[in-house]
Amino acid sequence: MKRRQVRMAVRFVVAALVTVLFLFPIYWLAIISFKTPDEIFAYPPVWWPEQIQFANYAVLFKDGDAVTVWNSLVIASISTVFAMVIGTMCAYSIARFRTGGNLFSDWLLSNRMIPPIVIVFPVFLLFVELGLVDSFVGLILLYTAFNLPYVVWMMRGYIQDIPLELEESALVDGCTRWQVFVRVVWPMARGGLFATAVFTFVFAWNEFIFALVLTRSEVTTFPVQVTHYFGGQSNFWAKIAAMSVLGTVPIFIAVTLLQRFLVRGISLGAVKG
Amino acid sequence: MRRREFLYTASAFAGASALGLPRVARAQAAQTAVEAAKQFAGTEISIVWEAGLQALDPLNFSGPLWQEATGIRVNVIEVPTAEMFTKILQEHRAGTGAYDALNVIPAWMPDLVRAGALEPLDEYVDKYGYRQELQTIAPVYRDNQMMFDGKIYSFPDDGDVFILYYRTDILGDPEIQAAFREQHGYDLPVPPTTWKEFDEVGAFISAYTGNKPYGAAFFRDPPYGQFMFQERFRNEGGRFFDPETMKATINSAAGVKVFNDWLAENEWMPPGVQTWGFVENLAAFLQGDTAMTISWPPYGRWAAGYGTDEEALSWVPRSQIAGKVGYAMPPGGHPQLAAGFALSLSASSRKKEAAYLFMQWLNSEEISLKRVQLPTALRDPFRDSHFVSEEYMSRWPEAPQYLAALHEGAVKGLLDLSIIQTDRYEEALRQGISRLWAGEDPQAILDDVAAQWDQITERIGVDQQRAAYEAWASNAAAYPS
Amino acid sequence: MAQLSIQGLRKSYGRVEALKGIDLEVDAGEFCVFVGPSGCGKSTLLRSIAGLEEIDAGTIRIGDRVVNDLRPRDRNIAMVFQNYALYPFLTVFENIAFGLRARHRPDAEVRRKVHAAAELLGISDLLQRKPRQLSGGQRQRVAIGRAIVREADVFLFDEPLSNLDAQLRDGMRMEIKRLHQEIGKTMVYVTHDQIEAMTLADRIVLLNQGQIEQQGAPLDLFERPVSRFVAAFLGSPQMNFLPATVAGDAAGPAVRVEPGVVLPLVGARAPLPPAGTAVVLGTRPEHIGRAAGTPRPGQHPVDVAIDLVQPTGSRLYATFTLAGIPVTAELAAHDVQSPGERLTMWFDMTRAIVIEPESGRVIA
Amino acid sequence: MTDRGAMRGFSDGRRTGAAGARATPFVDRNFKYLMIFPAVAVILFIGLFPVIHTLMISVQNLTMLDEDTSFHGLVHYGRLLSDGRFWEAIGHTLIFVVVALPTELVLGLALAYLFLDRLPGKQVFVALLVLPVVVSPVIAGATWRLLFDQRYGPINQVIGWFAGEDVTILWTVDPAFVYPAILIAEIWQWTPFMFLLLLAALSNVDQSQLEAAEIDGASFWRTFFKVVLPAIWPVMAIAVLIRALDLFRLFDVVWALTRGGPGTLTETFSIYAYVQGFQQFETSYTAAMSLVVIILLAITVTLVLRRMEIDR
Repeated sequence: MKRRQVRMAVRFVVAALVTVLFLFPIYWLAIISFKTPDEIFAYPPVWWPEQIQFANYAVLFKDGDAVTVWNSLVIASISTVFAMVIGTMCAYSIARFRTGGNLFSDWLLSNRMIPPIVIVFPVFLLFVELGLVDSFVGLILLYTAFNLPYVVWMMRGYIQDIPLELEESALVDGCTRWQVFVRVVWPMARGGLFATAVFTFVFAWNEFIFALVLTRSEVTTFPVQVTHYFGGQSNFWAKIAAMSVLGTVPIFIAVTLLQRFLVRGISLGAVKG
Repeated sequence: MRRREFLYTASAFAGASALGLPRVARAQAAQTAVEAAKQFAGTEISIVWEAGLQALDPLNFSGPLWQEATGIRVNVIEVPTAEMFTKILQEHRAGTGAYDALNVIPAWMPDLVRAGALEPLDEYVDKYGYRQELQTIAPVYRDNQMMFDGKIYSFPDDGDVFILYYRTDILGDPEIQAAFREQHGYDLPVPPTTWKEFDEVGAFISAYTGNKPYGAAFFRDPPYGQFMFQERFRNEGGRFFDPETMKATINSAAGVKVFNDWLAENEWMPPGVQTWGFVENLAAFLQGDTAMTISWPPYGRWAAGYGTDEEALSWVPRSQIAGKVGYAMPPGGHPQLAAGFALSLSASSRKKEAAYLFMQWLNSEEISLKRVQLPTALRDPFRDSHFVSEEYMSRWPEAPQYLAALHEGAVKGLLDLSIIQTDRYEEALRQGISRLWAGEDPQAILDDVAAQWDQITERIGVDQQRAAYEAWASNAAAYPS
Repeated sequence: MAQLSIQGLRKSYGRVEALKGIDLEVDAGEFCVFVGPSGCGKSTLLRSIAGLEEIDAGTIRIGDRVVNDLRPRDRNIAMVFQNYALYPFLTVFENIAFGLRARHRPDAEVRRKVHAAAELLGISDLLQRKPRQLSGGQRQRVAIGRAIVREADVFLFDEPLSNLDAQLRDGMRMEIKRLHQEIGKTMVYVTHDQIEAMTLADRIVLLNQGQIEQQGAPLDLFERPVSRFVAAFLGSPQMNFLPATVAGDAAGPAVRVEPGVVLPLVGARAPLPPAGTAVVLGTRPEHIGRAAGTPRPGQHPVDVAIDLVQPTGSRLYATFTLAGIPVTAELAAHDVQSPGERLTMWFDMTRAIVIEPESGRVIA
Repeated sequence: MTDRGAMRGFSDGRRTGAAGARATPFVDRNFKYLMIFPAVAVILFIGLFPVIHTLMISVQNLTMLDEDTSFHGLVHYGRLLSDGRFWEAIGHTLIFVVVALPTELVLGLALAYLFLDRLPGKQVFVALLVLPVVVSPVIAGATWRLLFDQRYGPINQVIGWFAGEDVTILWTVDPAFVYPAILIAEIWQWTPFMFLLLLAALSNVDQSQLEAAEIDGASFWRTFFKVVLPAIWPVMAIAVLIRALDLFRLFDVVWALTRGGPGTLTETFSIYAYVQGFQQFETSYTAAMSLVVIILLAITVTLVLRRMEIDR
């Protein structure tokens, strides 16, 4: 009995240390955002500022840089909704009708493997042609497309877990195919929709290369804004830190709230439950 | 200047032009531009500006002022320096007309002009009577950074030049001076004028004060170090190419000497100086941790405490050294006219006329004088009149010496290398510098960089590049005379 | 008139033939049970009627409409699934109302019908719950409720009781029977459980390997099976099948099951094949009893040694060996004390059947 | 019981005859195609077009100065073969893959074991540990720049405490430290990913099998290799595959920390492609490079998938 308790205590301490270690970088980033310039450039480094001050954030709001977080929110949210709807429709067709066979599924998934750097230039030319550079529509469309393979892959797994009888019952009860999808499949797949949407959202939220190349000034997303502070003559560490925190906090909140859906989403569905 | 002041100035200005009051002769270009631009009221023009502090000028000052005066809105597109060239060229290729006016670095001009991205300005200059005021831009900028192939492509708008900043209290400290004399057998030069002197003074201060402060520190991070190398290499007598064969000669003795000297200096400079960029170097100097440094003009203003109470400058550590800073030419006497923005008109713009007028107005005697005095923005004096402005000289006690140093720099400065696809040559050099810090052998690195340069030249075409180089090298400011 | 009529129905999955030509008529108001072992095609048949499976050939009529090409929603049928197929995200009320909502019925009508159905099934107080808060039996009622609000022409049940425990199953079975009596609709019911089939059905359709083996009233099938398969499938414990040979006997037709044991066949029967032909004698356990008093006509005594005794409380199954195989007899609770006992059994030969071993057909 | 065997799905609704065509509306008849149409349209638009376009420009000769769209054959592919810097970049990328991947796997597994049994506050720990995964890689890179700063960063400071004197490790410059620096940042961000997956997988291992092994007196390692590893293998395989693909396109962290330097010592494929394509405007050459990499990736992944026989 005693030995077991000691073991658990040791594990607890190790776990706590590991957690602190992993959170330290985030702490450091956050704390810099509250420091005064003198403290940021203090040697030896200051681990805890004398006084928490919000000047670094105030500047972001005053200059309107904070709006980039809003841009990210709009783009990530809308593209997530699109990808979920279109992707789940496609996933349903594949899951229940085996549309296109394995070849089609493999092709869909293979789109996810393409490194962004490889297609960003042609996409840029395409967007120029269509006038989509520096537009919300452009990035939303792009992120929707980029997330689709993931959504299809994930949702296909979730849909396969739905008892077929539920859909058959609905068919008999008077639903059209589309009604079955909307009234039965969609609500049944709710857990899967959340799990998948979290990661779709995180991807769109954090994406950098596409946003860098395809935006100008109107729809700058927050990761691109952060890199604006890596100036030619100056790295504005205070702004970098504050902007990063501003952009990271929403995602932390979202992920923490949706914690229980995380594992399946993160593992491409390999881990159920 | 605070926001309220901007608005005051703006309204006063707008009122004056509305009444058509006669203005002093040299303000004519600005006024002409405003008058002509009124026909475009209600439109919006986009201008590419370096992200960060630089952009505060059009965002907070000139943009609103221009809109007040003409009704034309200015959309500032902020782009980090590293992305500017890419984005400008991309956009030109795309032909979207998303950019109307551009900030360009002179070294990019040949490439941008060749790619057809820049609109020739001569026609507009004549139409709006700007030639006369263009002539009062400091000659080194006017003669070298404005024209290409005999046509005007940009208005030099930023007198970037490397200045040596040194602590007068430390270099002038009698105790240090005495000790230096004892050790080196000559009077401590204030400031040092050769690299030999500089290194001896720097090493001595570090040793004598126990690194409080260090004798000096520099930018060593490759993007900045690249400019430092160009300057020092030429001051040491180096030449970039053999003008006959176009073979790179960057691996000459001068180049190796610079690299070796750098390594030696690191020994007495702050540890980790290899990674220092603009801010690290600035912070150390302002906090009194280093006695000398070389950098762009804003260092001098901030070191004097000019404008650092501005909120936008809150990221700059407070200067501990106001009143204790001297300004001089870097050792060798020929400073790098490093980067420095010029205003250009995008060839794919659909609002060229309006955009041009904004550029002329920005660049004019009247408006540019205000802009180079903005403490937050990074535009540095570039007109003859700026260097002798009474107003500017009254900004802080040592401002006259500061302006004198900038003026001297504008006279003696060395142009950045500017040939076809300059960025590729610079990139090879930047990589060479990072390899130097990684501990590789200087000669081997430079041989390799030279080989890469030759390869680039070959791909571009030796004859074509030779012509470009000859044109550049024929400038008086290409090499020390 | 037939409410449901099927002709020449064929269906295969790839090379596997699931239904090999089904002809069937179900009368209006009839309770028809499809029964058979798993894989016999009964569910496929039911799902074909529902329109959930597409058929390869044949015609399905509901009422006077050919429904082959109609979608399930257009066939006016209702169906109860084995696992209830309740929507976990909807309340009981909304589950029952689902079909009405899908057809956009007015709210008042929905409410009225749902409440009526709930009343009928005794689940009125559960309407606001979610399915996961219900017991298995309650879920089953909800599933049935969802079907009956539809007022469909034909009700289909796909093994609705197989997920319930034994006790609940008995209760629900009764309720389904009562429900049928009350609403009087045509019902088609699939099960693999012969007791359900026997108790519920007006008509049993016994399927085997994609074909109808026999159909008719339950007792018909039980008492007059057409084949060994039918005889074996219905009744528990299973009918005993003893290898035998036809024996000519002065007293009439008889079979010999082992040397010295000749059982005469009693009752009106088709003529037997010639003596010496191998046949199988089928006799149900309840038709073997312990000899006592005077035998009734047709009861024939056989001496046996009991190998195994399985008391069930009210009855007792005793197993002995005859013709080299174990034979089970259903006896009264105290008829046998322990294994090893020797006693005389009476075989009721009026109910025994004779099967042709090759074809499995009942011949007498 | 079901008669339908392995059939879990609907028949496709198109086998009905002429009568069916009349009775069943168009939407239901073509339902499965209508359902995939939007997704296919979007992916064709954004996914397929760029690849075809890349193929086209890879046989032209587009550079910064030249918009030469005439056919140039395979010259750019040929140039690729002799471009040492390209192959070095592929090599650097592979170094990151082969070092980071096993490290993350082993650390993640160790962490998962640490949290496997009951532990007070387990939920909180796990919720906190997962945070690095969702930080934007650009931000993660910037954060580590701050941490590794030789003067204003805390890492050298802490090392200094242990060393007893000020240390100045140039994490982003010194060849001996650049790889560790990038790897530390990368491992920091993605070990929690492995951890989360493996924890879930370990929790799903059949307890009775573990108990049986314990009763048989099997050692920890024997149990691990004979019972646990086979059970968690499918999850591990997926995790490794995902991470390998991500590591192969490694860009942001390296960009933020070293920009591929010193020299080209830490230049990954993505960085090299960015430099060639967007800084030097070797458009056609970059296109050729990209296609070669897509093909290499496709082949590798297909082979690996076949090997692991991951459930579709």
